[in-house]
Amino acid sequence: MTTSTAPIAARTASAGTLKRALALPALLFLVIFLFPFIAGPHYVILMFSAMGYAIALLGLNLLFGYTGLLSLGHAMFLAIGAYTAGYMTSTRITNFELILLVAVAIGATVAVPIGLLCIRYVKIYFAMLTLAFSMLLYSFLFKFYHLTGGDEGIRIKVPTLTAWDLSGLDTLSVLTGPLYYYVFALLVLLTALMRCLTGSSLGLQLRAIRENQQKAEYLGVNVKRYRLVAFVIAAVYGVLGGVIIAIPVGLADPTIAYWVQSGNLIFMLLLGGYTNFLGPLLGAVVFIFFQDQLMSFTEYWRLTFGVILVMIVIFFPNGLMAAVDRGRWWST
Amino acid sequence: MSAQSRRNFLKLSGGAFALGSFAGAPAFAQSPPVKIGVLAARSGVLASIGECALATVQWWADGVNKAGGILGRKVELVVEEEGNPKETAERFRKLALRDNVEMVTGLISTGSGLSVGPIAEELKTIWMSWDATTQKDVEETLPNPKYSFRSTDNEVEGLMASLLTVKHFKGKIKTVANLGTDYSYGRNMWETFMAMMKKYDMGVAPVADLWVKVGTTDLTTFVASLQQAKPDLIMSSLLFTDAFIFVKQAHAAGLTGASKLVMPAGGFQLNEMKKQYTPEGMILGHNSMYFEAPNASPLLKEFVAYYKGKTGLFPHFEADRAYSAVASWKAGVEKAAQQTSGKWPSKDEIIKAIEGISVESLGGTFSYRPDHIPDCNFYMGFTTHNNPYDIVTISPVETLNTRDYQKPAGADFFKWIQAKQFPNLS
Amino acid sequence: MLASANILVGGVFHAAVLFLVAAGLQIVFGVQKIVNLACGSFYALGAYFGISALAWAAAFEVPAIAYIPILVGSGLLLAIVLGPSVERLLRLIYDRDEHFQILLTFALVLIFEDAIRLIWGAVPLQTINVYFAFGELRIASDLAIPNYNLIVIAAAALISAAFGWMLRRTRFGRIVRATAENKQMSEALCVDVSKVYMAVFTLGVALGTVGGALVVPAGAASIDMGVELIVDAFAVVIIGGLGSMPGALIGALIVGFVRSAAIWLYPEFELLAIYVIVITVLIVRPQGLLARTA
Amino acid sequence: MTLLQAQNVRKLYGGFCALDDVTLTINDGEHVSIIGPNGAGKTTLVNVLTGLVRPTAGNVTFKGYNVVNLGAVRLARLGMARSFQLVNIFPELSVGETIAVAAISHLRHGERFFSSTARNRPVWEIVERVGAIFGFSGKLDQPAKILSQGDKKLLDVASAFALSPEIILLDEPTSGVSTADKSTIMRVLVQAARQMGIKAIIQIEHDMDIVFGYSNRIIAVHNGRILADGSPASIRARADVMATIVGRQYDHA
Repeated sequence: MTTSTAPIAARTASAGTLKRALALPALLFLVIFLFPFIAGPHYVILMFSAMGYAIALLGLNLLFGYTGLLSLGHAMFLAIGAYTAGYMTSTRITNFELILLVAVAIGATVAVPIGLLCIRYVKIYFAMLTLAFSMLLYSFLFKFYHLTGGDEGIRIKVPTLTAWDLSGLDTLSVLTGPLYYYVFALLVLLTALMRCLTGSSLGLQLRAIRENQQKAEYLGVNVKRYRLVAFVIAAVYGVLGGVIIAIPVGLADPTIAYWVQSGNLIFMLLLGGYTNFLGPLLGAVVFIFFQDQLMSFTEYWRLTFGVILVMIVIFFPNGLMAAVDRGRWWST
Repeated sequence: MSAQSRRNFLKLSGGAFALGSFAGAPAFAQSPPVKIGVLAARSGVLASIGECALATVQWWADGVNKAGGILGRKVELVVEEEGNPKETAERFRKLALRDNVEMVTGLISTGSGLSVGPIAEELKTIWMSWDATTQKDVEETLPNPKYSFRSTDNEVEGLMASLLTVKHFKGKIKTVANLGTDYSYGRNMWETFMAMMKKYDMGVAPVADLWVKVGTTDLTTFVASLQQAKPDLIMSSLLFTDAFIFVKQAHAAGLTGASKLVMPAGGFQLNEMKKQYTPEGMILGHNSMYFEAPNASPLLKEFVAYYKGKTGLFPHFEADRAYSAVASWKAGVEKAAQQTSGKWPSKDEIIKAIEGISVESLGGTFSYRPDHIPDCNFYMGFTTHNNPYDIVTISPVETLNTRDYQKPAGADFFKWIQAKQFPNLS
Repeated sequence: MLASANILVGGVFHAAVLFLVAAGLQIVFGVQKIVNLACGSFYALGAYFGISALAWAAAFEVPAIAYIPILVGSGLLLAIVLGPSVERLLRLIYDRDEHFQILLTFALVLIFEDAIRLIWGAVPLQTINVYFAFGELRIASDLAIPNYNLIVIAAAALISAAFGWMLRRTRFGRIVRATAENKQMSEALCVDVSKVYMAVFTLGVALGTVGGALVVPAGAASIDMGVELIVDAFAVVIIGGLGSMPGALIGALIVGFVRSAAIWLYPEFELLAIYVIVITVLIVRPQGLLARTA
Repeated sequence: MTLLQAQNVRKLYGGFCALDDVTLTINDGEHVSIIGPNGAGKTTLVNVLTGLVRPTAGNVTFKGYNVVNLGAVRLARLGMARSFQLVNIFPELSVGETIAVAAISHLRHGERFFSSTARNRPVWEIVERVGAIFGFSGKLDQPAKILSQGDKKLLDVASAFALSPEIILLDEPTSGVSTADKSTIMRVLVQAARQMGIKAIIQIEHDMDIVFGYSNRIIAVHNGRILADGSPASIRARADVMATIVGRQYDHA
């Protein structure tokens, strides 16, 4: 029985090819890491929220890229993260780790029942059901102002870190200093975790479900369970992203959960390249900075984005990463 | 000339002015232009308000530049968009940190105000708000702001409408209904109205409490529900498009004949209150600027003519809020410059100068209290058809100054209402 | 009691408006399995274009009778221009995964929102005399139903009936239903499917634009209409059943009445009520009340 | 030892009776061919036996469990695999990955979220072994969608085998393949069955050379009823069965 070559390139790759595979992410993370030293405070805070979006998109791509489920309501988890941060900081619990933990707990408890309902459907029904749930949350946040502050939302104070005493610093230096690097560490950790998950049997089985649900079932893949696992993981990443995105804004309000925001999340994913593990990271960073420049350049920036999205959907479905990463090292 | 090309014109003219090539334009000293950040809404429900306020600020800037700028420096506007709170916070930081503007003016929605207030303090950038307050419902979330100068409490519209209701309908109405805009503003208005009804023991009972989401275009069901309730008086805090669609559909269903209407909210809908469907004798508010104020200043007359010429519409109070914000800042700079013998004053000096300053704005005098909240005139009255336009105007015009009708710094609003002896309207 | 009749008519009127928006979404999905997120934007474009058409016609002192034909005509004209061009765009990705078709229509929502502001400006527009030109049905001294509302209801009913008739009785209707049922088979029977898709998509757009033009005299046209209406349209087609025209009508009636009842009985619950129904339907009977088993 | 048991199974589609009172047992070591004209109920029988279709009456048990309530996932885990008449593969996944999916289920590594599949030795041993048996050794990296139609069908079957099931149901595994290759495929299937320790094969087959060449038991199905069930020799001897099934006297060359 002849020993075959590596069935998956990364399995026993020679040093050369492995180095090339890691060059891309290393460059991206290096740029983000050095950013506070090379860019002005405005751009650093933009990168701060770009990291939040990157985390949310990593989760969303587990659903869209790996499991083939288009969620048009993922912004509801951004809102859950933001409101958790709002409630906790306004009751003087500002410890960042605690906020993240509570947000993850709430995100998961909300995601399981919604997930159980949504994963029974695919394609258009899944998209419409997730949109319906996110608009249900939007209406709830808007209408029950006694609980949620209605259109005024809830103020979010800058969180504190257990290890780092931030009391001496003003908000700007916190956002561009310690908290920036804390979120950066979180991003690296969550990227590695997602890389591990997608490289594990979960990743392979999700892709099998995406490709052919009936065949996967007959090969013993528990489609319902793994879709739910993917949905909850995507939700938790979305909630973490939501907390991070909301901190520089300082306010949690219903517009975070509006359906157009979910549409923008998918736009970012396509821009970066959903068929690529690093697509979400690149998509978030490019979208945030391009939007910042575009909004100053023209008041009709939505029109420009619409045209760009049309071009991507028709001509560059695999987004920027496809153009950059020839070797399909990181393809989902 | 769309806003985009206007901005290019300003940039272009900046260069031209510096070269003094325009005949008659004052040659500015070599000092750099003073950059003012403008956050104007461009999309969604607030878009037309943002454009009106932006046009006013640009008119003001052109005028200032023609008259030699501020302390010899030419005014240059850096325009950004007020979107949802996240976008607005980012645009504010961009203006403050990248364009390092001298001052940022703008903002209409409460959500953006609550998010930008703390950021202005954090970045030590003067923010002259148009209409966004930093209060949640009625209590202040930014107690003693240093860099933020926010706008008048909109509850004044509710107080004035209530006082007019007491003055004209005491003993004539038994039942009232609320058709509120589902917005913090709407809640404050209804609570203020009912508190005032109790204070002046009008003995009225609410028979309907309806809330309309901003942007609703089909209000027939709300009209039908109000007809079911048969209230003597309808207090409606509806804003923008909802306001005139309601009046139009109410007229079509015969509601405006049966119940008295109170619509305290000013706004661009004044151009759409057509005589065809807007009844006479309806209480209509114009907030801090009425385009046909009885003792209109030459400034107001000049602006109304300019604005009507350019857009074919009458300007509404947001123009006054925008004008007063930038004019007060300019006055503050010039007043502070007297102490620093003409040198450009520091931010702290400007802030101290603005506190307590009075400025001639479109709707009358604007004066900033020490707690950075301005006092100004408010205009309200009963609608009438006898005017040369196709829209209703108000006459007689009741005017009040918010000095006596705005809660003092840090006061609890509802306790203050109970205690306060409001001077009765003229 | 009479006033509650007015609430009922209000509910039916709202249902008629929702049906006109949702019908376009329904026919396109029924045949091409594409969910057109931009159906609300077509409705808004129809409203704005209808106002321009009336303003243009006003220059010729057109009699009141001509208002409705002008509005419907403007809607159809706009659809004939927009429909084919957008469909040709979509055609480029028919072979691709249906997620991409939804995302293309999302791009259209962004484009149309700014395009409306570019062409018609940010200030909301309205037509004045049309709404009152048809008098009213006076039920009581202070209670009347504007005839224009009844016209809109009648128009919606007419369109729904015409649609039903077209689908069942005409040759084109049979071809459309065949293509909806099995695209390959109808292609095999030499049906030019690309022409059918072009016609059906244009028809879907026409439903939106004509609907927008017809309803705008009762209200006004504002730039955020397109984004808001898509959510109501979704609710209607999910409840009624994706792809079924009678389902769109039933769904619209349900949403219309629930909204009216909620406004009168318990306003806080108004917005939530619709989404709760949507989610219940999706759980209990995912293919919607009337669609054939999906 | 009985592996699979069908008890008075009936299946009605509206008025049409697809299966009429079918009772049969599949035992260890059997290679069963199910033959019969089109529309006789062969595929319905396999679908009922594999839990894809719920019988109108009667039940099917596999290792003591009622097949219908189990569902495909638990059935696969219990050791029942099947391939499909229409090719069923994962287009974007590579050949190796397709087989790995089955291997993961077999080894119960489905929940190992934190260990990399690429470095999972046991999985890749199965992949390489099954790959070698089915001749995919050189193509393990290729995405399934670029394989030839025959290879795709073979991959579908190979992935079923990789589950190392006890019983495997094949729906015309050699259809659409040239007669020359049919026997090579059958040899591969039988060899794979032996190597993977598969106890019983059930095969829907039309090609009489294959039926009589490889199976040790034949079930003839006609109009939803079992016409005959026995060894190849006994079936060939029954002229009536051969007439209805094959339409002429079949003399084995």
